[in-house]
Amino acid sequence: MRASLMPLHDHKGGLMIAVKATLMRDLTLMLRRRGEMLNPLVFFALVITLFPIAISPDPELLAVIAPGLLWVAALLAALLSLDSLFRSDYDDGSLEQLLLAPQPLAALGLAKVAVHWLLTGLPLALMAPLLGIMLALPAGSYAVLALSLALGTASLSLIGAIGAALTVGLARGGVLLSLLVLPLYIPVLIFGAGAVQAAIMGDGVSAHLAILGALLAASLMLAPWAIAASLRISING
Amino acid sequence: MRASLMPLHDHKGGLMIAVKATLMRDLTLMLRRRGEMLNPLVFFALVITLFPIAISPDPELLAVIAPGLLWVAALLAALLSLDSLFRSDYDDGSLEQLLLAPQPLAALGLAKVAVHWLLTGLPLALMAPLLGIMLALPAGSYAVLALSLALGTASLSLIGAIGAALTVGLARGGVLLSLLVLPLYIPVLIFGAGAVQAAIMGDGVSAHLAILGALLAASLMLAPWAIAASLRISING
Amino acid sequence: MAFSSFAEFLAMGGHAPYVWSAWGVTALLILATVWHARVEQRQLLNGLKRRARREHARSTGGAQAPLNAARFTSVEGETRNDA
Amino acid sequence: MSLCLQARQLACERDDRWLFEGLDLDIRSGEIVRIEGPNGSGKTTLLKILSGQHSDYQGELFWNGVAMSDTREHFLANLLYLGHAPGIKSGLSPLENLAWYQALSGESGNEAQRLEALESVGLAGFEDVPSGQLSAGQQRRVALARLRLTPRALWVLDEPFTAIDRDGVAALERQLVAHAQAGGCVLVTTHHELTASSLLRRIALG
Amino acid sequence: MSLCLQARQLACERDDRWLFEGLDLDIRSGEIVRIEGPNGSGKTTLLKILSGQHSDYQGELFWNGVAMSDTREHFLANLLYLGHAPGIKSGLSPLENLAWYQALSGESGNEAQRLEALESVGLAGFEDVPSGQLSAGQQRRVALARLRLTPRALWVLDEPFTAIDRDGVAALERQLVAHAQAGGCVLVTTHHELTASSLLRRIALG
Amino acid sequence: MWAFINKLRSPKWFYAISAKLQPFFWVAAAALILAGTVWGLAFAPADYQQGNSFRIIYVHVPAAFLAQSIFVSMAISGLVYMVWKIKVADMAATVMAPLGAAMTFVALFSGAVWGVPTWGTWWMWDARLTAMLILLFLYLGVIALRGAFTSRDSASRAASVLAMVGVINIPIIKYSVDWWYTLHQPATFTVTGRAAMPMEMWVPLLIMVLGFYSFFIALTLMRTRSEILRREGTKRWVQDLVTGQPEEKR
Ligand code: HEM
Ligand SMILES: Nc1ncnc2c1ncn2[C@@H]1O[C@H](COP(=O)(O)OP(=O)(O)OP(=O)(O)O)[C@@H](O)[C@H]1O
Ligand SMILES: Nc1ncnc2c1ncn2[C@@H]1O[C@H](COP(=O)(O)OP(=O)(O)OP(=O)(O)O)[C@@H](O)[C@H]1O
Ligand SMILES: [Mg+2]
Ligand SMILES: [Mg+2]
Repeated sequence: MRASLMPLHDHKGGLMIAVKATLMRDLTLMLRRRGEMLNPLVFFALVITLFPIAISPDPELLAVIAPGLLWVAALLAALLSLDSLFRSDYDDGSLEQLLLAPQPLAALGLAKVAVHWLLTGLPLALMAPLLGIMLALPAGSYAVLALSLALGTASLSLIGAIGAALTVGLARGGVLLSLLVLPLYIPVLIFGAGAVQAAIMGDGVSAHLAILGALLAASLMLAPWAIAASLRISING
Repeated sequence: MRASLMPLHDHKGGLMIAVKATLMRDLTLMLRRRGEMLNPLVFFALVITLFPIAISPDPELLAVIAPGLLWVAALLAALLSLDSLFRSDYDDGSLEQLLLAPQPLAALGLAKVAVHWLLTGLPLALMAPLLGIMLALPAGSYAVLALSLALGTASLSLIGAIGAALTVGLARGGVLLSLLVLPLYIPVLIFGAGAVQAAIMGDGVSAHLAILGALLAASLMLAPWAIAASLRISING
Repeated sequence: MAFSSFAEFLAMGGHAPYVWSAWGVTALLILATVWHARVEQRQLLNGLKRRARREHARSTGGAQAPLNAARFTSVEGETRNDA
Repeated sequence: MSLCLQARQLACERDDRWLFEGLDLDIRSGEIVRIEGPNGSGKTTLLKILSGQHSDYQGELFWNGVAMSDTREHFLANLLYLGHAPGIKSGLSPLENLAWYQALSGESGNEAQRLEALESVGLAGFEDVPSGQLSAGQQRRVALARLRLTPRALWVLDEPFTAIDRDGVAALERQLVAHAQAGGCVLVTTHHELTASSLLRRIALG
Repeated sequence: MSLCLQARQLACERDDRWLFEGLDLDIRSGEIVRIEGPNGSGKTTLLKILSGQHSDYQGELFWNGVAMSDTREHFLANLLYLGHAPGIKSGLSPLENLAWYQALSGESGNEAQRLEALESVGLAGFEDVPSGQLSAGQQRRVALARLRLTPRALWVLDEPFTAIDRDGVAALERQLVAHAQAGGCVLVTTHHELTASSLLRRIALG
Repeated sequence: MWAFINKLRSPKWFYAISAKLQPFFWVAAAALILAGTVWGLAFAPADYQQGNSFRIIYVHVPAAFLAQSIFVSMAISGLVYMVWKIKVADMAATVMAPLGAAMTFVALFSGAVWGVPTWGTWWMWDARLTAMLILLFLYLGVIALRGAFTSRDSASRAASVLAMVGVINIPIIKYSVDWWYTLHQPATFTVTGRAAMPMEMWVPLLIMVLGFYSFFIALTLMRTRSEILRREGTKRWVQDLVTGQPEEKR
């Protein structure tokens, strides 16, 4: 028998510390690569540029399809930036360590998603009105466009993170991710684009926005658990 | 002095063997992951279904914008699958070995691009008419749609491979890749979508297709060297 | 002179917001680039001077070798004499 | 309080091949247990099962006498696992990497501790360089700094000596022995020969 | 014909720090040259420069007396480089991986050769398993099989012993000595102690 | 010729010579821009159709010219760097990119503002406008790519390759968008040299254009010097220069 025995720790909390550190870490990583933070925005702008070129420069036609185009392009921009959400952590082994931390994985995953939204969804929403001008979006719908995108992209980040967690262990997960996630995005897309169209028609937008809010609330409650479970599965592979 | 000296090889060709083996290797790898080969196709189909949902289900409106939407969606599908063109080789160290092979790198790179086009561009072109039906694309333009996509995606693969080679060493290269490559895609998009629109109008399409061919010829001549130079840079980094 | 008064000059024939915002943004960007270039140059020179002082202090103090000294040490077992 | 990790009738099959079968293990405080075996014999797989990352196995695991599934939280709070990949973010400096790991275990710690840990693994002067610009061995050393920084009783180390230079290997070996002597426990795989010690126990696979 | 790789006044700077400066090297047939040095001293960097992957250096390289830039093709035709990453595609079987490497050097080779090479590294029975399902050491062994399969005079090996078990290390050491005795040349970094041999020469960095 | 190239190879030589050239271009830029501004804003006659909104031309056109020229200069610098390994060329390319992006932005912004009184809209998908927007993206791509590499050598070479690929594409893009849809004003400065507008409007424009070019050269010289300090800070001659020690005699 040895004299000194190492004391065993009880799991003693510190959840807030861990969550805050994870938020800070991801923010630092994203902001440090200055250029890359802008990438989803640039992608958004580029895709919006492609449509008039490919379809027609006619402002009247563009005005009709603008809400849909803007929403689809923002959705794709958010989707594409998702792939890297967990991948670099997986590749360098820190995802393994995240899973072995004595903290609820759902909370840590949520912190990562929050950073993702803050640095992609929110800027996309803020930038959309500018691109709206270029697509000749009728006046009066700009605020609704930004608001619906801000609400909607939060749900998109949450739902998309489930897909990202499921595919993180797979090579070429990128396109598979789209396949898994896009069908789930459709409700958000319908009510998001619907809100902007309603604003253009002059109809009330509160119903649409309320549904977007409800979708967000639901994803906030369910997605973290799904993300945690999916990460466990991916590490197991 | 030692008795036996190992003979030194002269560089003695075998380029065809190396190119053929690289073609076979990439084909095997892609086909073995059966699901993933389908991913660009599924992405294409999903994006095309998003538009009617987000814009309007009205067939007349859809018919007007169909050529543009189809081309943009195909372009995005081809773009997204590019990211993995060199990345997995980079990650597992076989890109290093490709560069150290006593063979012209441009030829080996071209072989990889050829496989990429064969398994994404070509299937996209073949599938596009089917989606054209869903978007109420006017009859008479289906063959031109497929042909323009087949020609155009070849240029897209070549140009995109330059971007993929430049970004392969970078974390989160994915979205940066889009930024680099999409501006260069615009000429192809204009003439590709233009060809389909001309076919719908009943105008001659040969001018458009000839330009697409010329673009392809130019990329075939220049891109391999740019790809080789870019790969050398990425390995250096 | 195309304008008869200063007020008229400012009004730009009703196009004031357009003309002045276009000129304003241009002027702002040009001045900002010049300012940035000057600040950049000054900071770099100051940084280099500070470093030179530090190196100087260190070399006269003689305590540590500079960080960028040659580190390569030896090639051992050189048996042949290659002429 | 002494720790004890037990496995009963552990078995794992990969591609119709049993890597191990009917494996009974008792790992207690004060031991260094080295899992041995040729390449492909299942050492990594065993470590992943024991640290709760792999669930595709047969048999039972117990932590201090309690079935693992019931005491996972407590087990994790006392586990430090270092796998083949070092888990170091290349965009963050060594200091920032360590800060995150400390926070993950629920402590905010302080910078002095982290600086000291980095110095102890020979990275003084590299604290603020992006980790991606460190050499292979230096990156692993950042990960090894966690052994000093976050005190945990059970260390599970998969090939910790990879890419570490001679002096580093000797220092790490001393650290393992010291940990076991202090009442901790080390589970390690390595192809390096470890210096014989009364604390060292071997488990051979394959 | 004897081979000779020379470096003159080689210097490499990383982050304002000179990894090495004024390095003169002469590497000839029949030698095993081991680059030594602690972690981060620049061994990997030196090997990458010597094998022509890194161009961010000062000084001159010569291959058989000709400036490297003028004889790159000939140099590459006689070089076998194995880096930190094994270069094995996880989706392909060991056999398919080797076939590609053989073709890259311009030979089509035949299956019997490849099977024999795999057997020589102890992978008999694993020829058709996807390489991704092999253990860390087994994957490296697939890469090492190339030493036998494609005869090249100059071997440049960065930590070839990583993840290889004891018997494997001994066998690989014998192989290196045999290669040098046959008039080839080996340039190697490793933190393993190599058995002393009259062919062995050391270069210390850092 | 070779002697000149070898001289260019030395940042030290460039640092010395640019110190002499710099003041000249700064003075030229300040004088020309000031003269052009006063003349263009206050003395040039108003356009008979567009009225005074036409005065935007004096910033719009120089910025648009500069935006395109800078990209070409950047590609040429990239080529020089890749072929002759002249580091100064790459340093110049590095500092040109942000200025080029800024000028592209100025052209876009002033054009968009000008569009409201003349075309009744901020933006339309016209060939020249679209090509300019794409040019902005090309600039952003070069800047982002350079920033994404940790190794300076790789960053330089990657940015050079992209600039060269981009510059080949600029005429193709221009040609294709022209083919596609065009509405913008035709060229003011034609090869024949005959101006499409009255002399009193045209001369200040010419002065402004020359002023902008001088500004570009002056700023590039100045920032290239800073870039030399940044990259060669460990070199002996820089340290001597900074501490004001006299140069070693030989
Ligand atoms: C966002 C909107 C606009 C953009 C991006 C834009 C872009 C350009 C570019 C790139 C040039 C240089 C062409 C060359 O190199 O030859 C140019 C010249 C010019 N622009 Fe604009 N423009 C815009 C709006 C306008 C508007 C609204 C007007 C006036 C109605 C205008 C009038 C001119 C004139 C008169 C020239 C000189 C023509 C020449 O010398 O080539 N532009 N513009
Ligand atoms: N991409 C890079 N960018 C900047 N610096 C780097 C980069 N890679 C390595 N370095 C620096 O170069 C030095 C030498 O690295 P290198 O990988 O050559 O070391 P090594 O001798 O192989 O070490 P080890 O034994 O750990 O493998 C390191 O200290 C590191 O800081
Ligand atoms: N993902 C996987 N899928 C299927 N089989 C696998 C997988 N990973 C490993 N194996 C198989 O399990 C066996 C044991 O692998 P493991 O990684 O545990 O070996 P190891 O003892 O750690 O070897 P090494 O000394 O090389 O690290 C291998 O033979 C391999 O074929
Ligand atoms: Mg293992
Ligand atoms: Mg190394």
